Amino acid sequence: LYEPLLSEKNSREVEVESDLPDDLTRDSLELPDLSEPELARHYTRLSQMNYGVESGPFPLGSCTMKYNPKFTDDVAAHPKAATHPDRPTAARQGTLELRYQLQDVLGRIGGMDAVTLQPPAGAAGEFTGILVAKAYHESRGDERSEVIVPDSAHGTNFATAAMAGYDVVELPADEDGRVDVEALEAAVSEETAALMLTNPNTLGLFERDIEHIADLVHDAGGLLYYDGANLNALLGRARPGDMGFDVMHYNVHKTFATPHGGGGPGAGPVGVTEDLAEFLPDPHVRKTNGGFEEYTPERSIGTVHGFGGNWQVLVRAYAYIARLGDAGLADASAKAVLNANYLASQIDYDIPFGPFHHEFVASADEDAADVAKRMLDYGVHPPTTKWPEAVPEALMTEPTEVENRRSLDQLATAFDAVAGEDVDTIERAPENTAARRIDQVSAARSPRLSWQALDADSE
Amino acid sequence: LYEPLLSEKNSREVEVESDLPDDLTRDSLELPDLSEPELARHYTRLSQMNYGVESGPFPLGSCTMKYNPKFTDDVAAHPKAATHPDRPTAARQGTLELRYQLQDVLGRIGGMDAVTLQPPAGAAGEFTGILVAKAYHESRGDERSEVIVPDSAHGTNFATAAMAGYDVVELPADEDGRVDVEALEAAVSEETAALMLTNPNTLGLFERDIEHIADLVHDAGGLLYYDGANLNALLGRARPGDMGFDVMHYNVHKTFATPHGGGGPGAGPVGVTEDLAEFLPDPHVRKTNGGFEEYTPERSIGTVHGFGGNWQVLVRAYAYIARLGDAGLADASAKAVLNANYLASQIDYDIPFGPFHHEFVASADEDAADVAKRMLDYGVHPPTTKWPEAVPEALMTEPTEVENRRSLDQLATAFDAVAGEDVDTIERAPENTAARRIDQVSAARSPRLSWQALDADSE
Amino acid sequence: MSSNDSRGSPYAPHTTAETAAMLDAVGVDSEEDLFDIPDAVRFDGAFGIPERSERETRRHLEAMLSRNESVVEFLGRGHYDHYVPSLVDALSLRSEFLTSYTQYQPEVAQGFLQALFEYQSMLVELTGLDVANCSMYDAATALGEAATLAARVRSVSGSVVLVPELLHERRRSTLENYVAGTDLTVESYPMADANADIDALSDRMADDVVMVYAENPTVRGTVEERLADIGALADDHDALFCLGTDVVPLALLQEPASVGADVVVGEAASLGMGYADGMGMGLFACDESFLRQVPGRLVGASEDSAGKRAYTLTLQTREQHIRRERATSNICTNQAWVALRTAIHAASLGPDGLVDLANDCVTGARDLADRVDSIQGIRAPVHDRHHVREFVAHTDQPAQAVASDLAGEGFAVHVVGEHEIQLCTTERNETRRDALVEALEGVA
Amino acid sequence: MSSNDSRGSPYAPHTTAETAAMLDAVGVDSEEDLFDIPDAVRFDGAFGIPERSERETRRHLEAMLSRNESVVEFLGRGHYDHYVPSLVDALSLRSEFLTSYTQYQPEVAQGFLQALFEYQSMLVELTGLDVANCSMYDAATALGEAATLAARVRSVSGSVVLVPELLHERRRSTLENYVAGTDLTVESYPMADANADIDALSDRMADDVVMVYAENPTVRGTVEERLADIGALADDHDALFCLGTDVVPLALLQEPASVGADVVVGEAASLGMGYADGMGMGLFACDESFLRQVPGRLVGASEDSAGKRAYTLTLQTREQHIRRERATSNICTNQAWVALRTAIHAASLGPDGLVDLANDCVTGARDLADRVDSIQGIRAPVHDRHHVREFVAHTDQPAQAVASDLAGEGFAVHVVGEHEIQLCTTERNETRRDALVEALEGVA
Repeated sequence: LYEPLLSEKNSREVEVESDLPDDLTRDSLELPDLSEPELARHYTRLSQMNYGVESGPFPLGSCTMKYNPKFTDDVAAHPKAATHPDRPTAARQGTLELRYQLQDVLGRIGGMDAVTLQPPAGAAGEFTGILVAKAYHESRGDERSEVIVPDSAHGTNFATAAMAGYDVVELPADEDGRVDVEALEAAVSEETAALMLTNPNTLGLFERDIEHIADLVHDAGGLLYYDGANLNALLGRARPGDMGFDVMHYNVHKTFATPHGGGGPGAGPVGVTEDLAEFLPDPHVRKTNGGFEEYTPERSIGTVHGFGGNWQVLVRAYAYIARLGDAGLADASAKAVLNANYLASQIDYDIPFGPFHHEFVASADEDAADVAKRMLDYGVHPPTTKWPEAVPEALMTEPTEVENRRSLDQLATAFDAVAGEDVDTIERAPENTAARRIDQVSAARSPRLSWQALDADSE
Repeated sequence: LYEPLLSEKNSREVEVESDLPDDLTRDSLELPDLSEPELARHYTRLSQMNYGVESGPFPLGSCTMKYNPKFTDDVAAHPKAATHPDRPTAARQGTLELRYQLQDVLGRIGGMDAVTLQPPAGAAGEFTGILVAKAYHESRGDERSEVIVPDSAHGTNFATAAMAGYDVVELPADEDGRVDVEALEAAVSEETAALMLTNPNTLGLFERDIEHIADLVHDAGGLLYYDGANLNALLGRARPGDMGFDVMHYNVHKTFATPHGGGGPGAGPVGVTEDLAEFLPDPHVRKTNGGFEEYTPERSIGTVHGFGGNWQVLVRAYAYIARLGDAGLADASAKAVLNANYLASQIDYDIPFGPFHHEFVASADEDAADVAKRMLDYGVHPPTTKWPEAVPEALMTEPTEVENRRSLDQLATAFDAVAGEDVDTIERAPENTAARRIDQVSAARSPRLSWQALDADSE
Repeated sequence: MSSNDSRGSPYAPHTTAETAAMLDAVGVDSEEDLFDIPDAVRFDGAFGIPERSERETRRHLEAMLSRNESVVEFLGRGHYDHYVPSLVDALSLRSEFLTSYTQYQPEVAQGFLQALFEYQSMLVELTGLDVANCSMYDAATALGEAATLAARVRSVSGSVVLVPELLHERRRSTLENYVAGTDLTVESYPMADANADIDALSDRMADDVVMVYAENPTVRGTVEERLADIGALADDHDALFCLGTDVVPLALLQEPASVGADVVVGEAASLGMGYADGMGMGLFACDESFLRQVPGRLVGASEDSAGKRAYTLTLQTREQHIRRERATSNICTNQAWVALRTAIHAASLGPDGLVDLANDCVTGARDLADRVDSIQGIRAPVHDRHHVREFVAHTDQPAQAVASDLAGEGFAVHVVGEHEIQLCTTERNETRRDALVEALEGVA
Repeated sequence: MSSNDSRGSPYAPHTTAETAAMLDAVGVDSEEDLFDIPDAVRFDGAFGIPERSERETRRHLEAMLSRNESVVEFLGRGHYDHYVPSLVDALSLRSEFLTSYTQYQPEVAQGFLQALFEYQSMLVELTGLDVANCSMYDAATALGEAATLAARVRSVSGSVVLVPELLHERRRSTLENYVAGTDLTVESYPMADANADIDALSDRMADDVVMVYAENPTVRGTVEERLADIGALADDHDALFCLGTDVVPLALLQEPASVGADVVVGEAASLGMGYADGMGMGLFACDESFLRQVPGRLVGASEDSAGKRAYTLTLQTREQHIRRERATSNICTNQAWVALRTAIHAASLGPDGLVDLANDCVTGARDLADRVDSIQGIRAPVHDRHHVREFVAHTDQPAQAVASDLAGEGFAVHVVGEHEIQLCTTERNETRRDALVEALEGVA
């Protein structure tokens, strides 16, 4: 399977002419020039070279690769959803109501008092949340310089804290894989702006000492930030707000089944407690007498997106939540956790930490990246590899609730088949895929990031 | 690639309960019972096991396998197109106007005075056309018993004439592959109700004597029927009405690019000259003062479909015609004919008859069906095989206008590669397809037409 | 302005240079040289159809379609609107399904063939008969095919097809056309309160009858209660019993095989399509003994040369490619894609969902009839029967006037008699039942 | 009523029996036993969100969305509506593209990777710069990232980002937030008639400036005529020149590389998306020298072990997975699917189509401005410049009153000053220009 580039099929350079003065326009433009049938075949072929969640199990740990219900696409494509944000308030009551309702249900699900929908991705949500925390501290004349992050946390937590201008204090785990409370005690100080935590953590473990942790941070004047990446484990059973978290983001493209679409778009709404609500981004939606309107929170941090974030993604997320309701959401979590535990029970790998929830981290005997490549040959997608580092050669596995027993068994078969194979076989893998093992080193060493670069290279 | 049946994945028998008396209801019902993610994967997998025109060239002769423009799907799915035919006339003016416009443009394209859109397929169009011809003769007290059909005609022509109660008179071709005029002279009589003709014929040849042929039939009191299967060769260059045809059907799923969708639905509108218009099916659409309405033609044959035919297909056909206009339609024919001639010039096969238009019939040295199977291994779809019989081991090839030179060259490469291969290789083919050569004989000898039959078989 | 490349047809990919090179390879100067058309029949006029961009074409058609007014339809009589899950569109619109192709090369068409095999199997389950084909055009043409099948397989000397007196006029007319080329004639038997009048039917039965047709539900929405009796009568006279039905109530009502049906025809697009100005899909199932007489395409299971299960069109000796004028029917292009949609819809409902939907058709019609009956000047249902989706109501006012007034209020109903309207309700108009009742109160 | 199987979540496929067997295999009695949550933080309340069927959910949302009134929008200011060919939906909605996955295993993601590589290449062509990433969230966040890139690569000691006085307030605010954690400060430079005031900018330039930002077209729709001068000024002071633009006019206007742009940011979803309540997609391109400082994902060409060309995410050492707090940005999830749509839309237009579209943006705005200018009480355009899609008009009446009156007539326009409205026109509202002019005549 190989498909030439659009530029290799037919490209054409045209002279650019216009009524504008020549010095304000370019001379020429070269772009692919193909008919609709040719393009349809091109992109259909490209589509066939992808493995997605509708191809089979996709247990990428910490990514919550759920099936995306089709009806949410139809709702997002509704003509009445295609409006400009600057139309008069009276003419966009539908949009505002949907935004308000989503703010509301997310608040209820997370135990938060106010939710902004503006951040266009999880990392953008983190950034927004930390900016809100920073604004909160600053509003109290409280300049703090540090954010504490467990060493097993998502890389975005570190990057976010740094982007916001904080020093990152890395927190080791205890031998059970959870926050080392003594280390935390040593780490918190009046410089602590926030502790960023995922719960269950990236090993799938619930932080049992969460109340104590919250007290430690709060007593030092810090805030507790909840990374929503693993919220799918807790729906209807525990809420970040009830655990003492002050700020959180939701990954709607994980927990609420909106499509990632090859890396995005997502959405990262941020929930906060009442004390922090006045710092949320501008605008926020509130109810009025008989309608809905946007307003600027009193001490808003300003904006984090050019408009209101990834609207179509938000529509899908609300549609998903409205479809499932309390019972469906709770069952989704139950089945996600059941699936992870069932799959774990069926594979011959060591899983050092537990009890885990919606994901587990198995340890491979060989290089985990090689194991993953070899799993591709068995027609399934492998787990996330080599992370978190607490587990040697980690295979971080999150099947989500959408798999049935048969596909979990298929996954287990792939795991175990690879476990029994010799290193040579594994290092040669994959052999049954559209592309064989791809040379990452040379890709990075001599980057060719466009067809122009390929052309230059071949000249 | 193999996908279990729905029933093999999960099936469930439920007791049927209702408020109705028990003796009016069934006891139980067993059907597949699967969740949306499971079904999405099932049908996605099934979709991947098909070769369609968006996979590559699809030169199935006499089928005109065009690319189906995507926007026509969107128009057909417009919410305002989803109405019930029995709503009041005033409330369905949009539907009626579209039907009227399509009647009108089809009439202009074919040179016909009136067009009915009711027949849901080409063969249904033939049947309708022959019924109209029959009604015409009968209205004149003229009972006729025969329909003349060239031996190279589509099988549906024979079946249609028989269904309508006519004896079929088979007409041999002359050595040039066209209607043998002398044989026709001998065949026509006062029993001749109609001559059914395709022009260009199934060899791609234009019937140069068409005026003379028309005179012969008309002089005997018969009618001339035009099978629209090959209309794609003539758009804007010749019209059946101008050639003397009295009745014709249009295959909109061929000429006007509506999707066949795995065998249908299609639509087979029927055009007639003024004299025959009063016999068309009920209802017909006409213009009124400021609007459109349905009416029953004075001597209508009645209905040939439960409602107005395949509406969504008709919408797509009108959309296609409205998009292309005169120039686009004429160019489509020109490119279809160019493509056939170019492809023919690039392959090492004997093509006994010419000059051909949008399709040609090559002669294979080996069994044409085997050649076709082997072509599959080269990643293209083969032509229609073994028909028409005038050409030994016929490969009836119609690339349509949607192929570019590169894909025609790809086709030619496949043709020529197979031509050079030994019989064993060809008979073993295909080897690179989802399924290998399928046993047709046993399928027909012990038919298993449902999963129930498979189950019974394995018990 | 940059000038567009001189492309003609938007879906012909040829660049100017490509066209020139191809003409060169063929050895002609221009495309026109390739047309072997005598001057006398050359067309040198114009159709007068303007070329439009995609955007302009959509605007043109959508403006036209928008002239369909927004009315709430309580319409049925053979064409029904059920909610089609988004999954059906998402899957059936995949270009591997909705594109140009047929399964003449089964090795590269296994997916669609399997889907049609599964459709056939679900219809076998629903009808209880042995064989279902992979689609007919619609219920009316399927009935026509059933009659000609009866003519081919008749073991009696007769030539009469008996149909119910209450039968959609278009269904009857289509049937008449299908038998126009045969010796068959169509006669109707009386009905009593919108069910077959068994006594009258019994009186009429004789050896000249080749087929008895009955419907369940009937065109007036009633459940036919005498199916087994009809089946027995047909059987007694060696006539075929053909049952007409609809795929949704089929899930709930008596299994056709259990009442002696030899052939089942009807509408199957009630699952998968919704309203489409009458576009439908005919189901056709029959007893195994008629296998070689079945019209239309059949998908069968076989094996490939590697011994794996594989699917293929089969028994094609029945079709026109092979038998020409001796074919069982002229049907070639069918409604395969609609059958795919029906199958996906049925599968996404599952057995519970489909039975629930059928039950809702019963309770919805009953509840609406009860409410309509309480309106001054209206009596409903006219027939003292169980109903599916629809029922006839008697109006003291002329029915046409009531319907016109309702149209003015934005509702569409059928007029089926001078003082009879017919109302059809499903989950698609359930939220508008209150408004309909209110409107009826105002106009009745 | 048949009872539904006790399935909980509609997208969890477990049958009751399957769940029981799996619990058994795990060795617990119930799902609840698997949750290791201390009682004190257990949630035993309810969200109060009812469960709905798919049909009910659609009805719920569509009823809500329908409360968006039907108004004709002449709105722009960074969010534009162009006709999106049906092909874009048909291809981008294929579930192989619109589903859950990322390209962490490139061997099974070659298709999307190639599509993104092609997107990057088209942006390279349009900008003339060496490198384009595969998407940012939107134009505003892309500008924020450009500023932090400038801070990382600065060869000067400064810390000031200069932005135009006329800049969308939300774009500026987002930029301020992006630099909140750095030493950077944002200052504006004056504009003259909606172009950069080059003299003033020249006066302001000093070694403390790390980046100069300009837009073409500007937020008021004007073509910026002094780009080369701005580029030269930035160059003279070793500051980065960051140009903000939009993918459609980019096809027509001066190539950013030709005016010395080091970084190009802007909106690319103007192709592929249309109005979506502000959802967009940020383009980001830059000089090769900044390659290792580029935020976001990059797709590169490489080879697989069989020697075939293959694509992969590359230079990931810039990203958070590897560098954590030393990453160039925290961006991880991006707008890849929108980039796919933009690429398909661009490819389906081709070079001619895209240039034509850009030209239409110029002529459409000019023609509408001319007509609006002829209305008593309005002067347009306010700025004596060339415009793309949009322009500002001066109203003798208070602008808010004019806009409100227009809203009453079904038109939406921007209010950008006490006596200034802004109108944006594309092919999507072209058929309503007459009506707008007429309405304006009535209210101005």
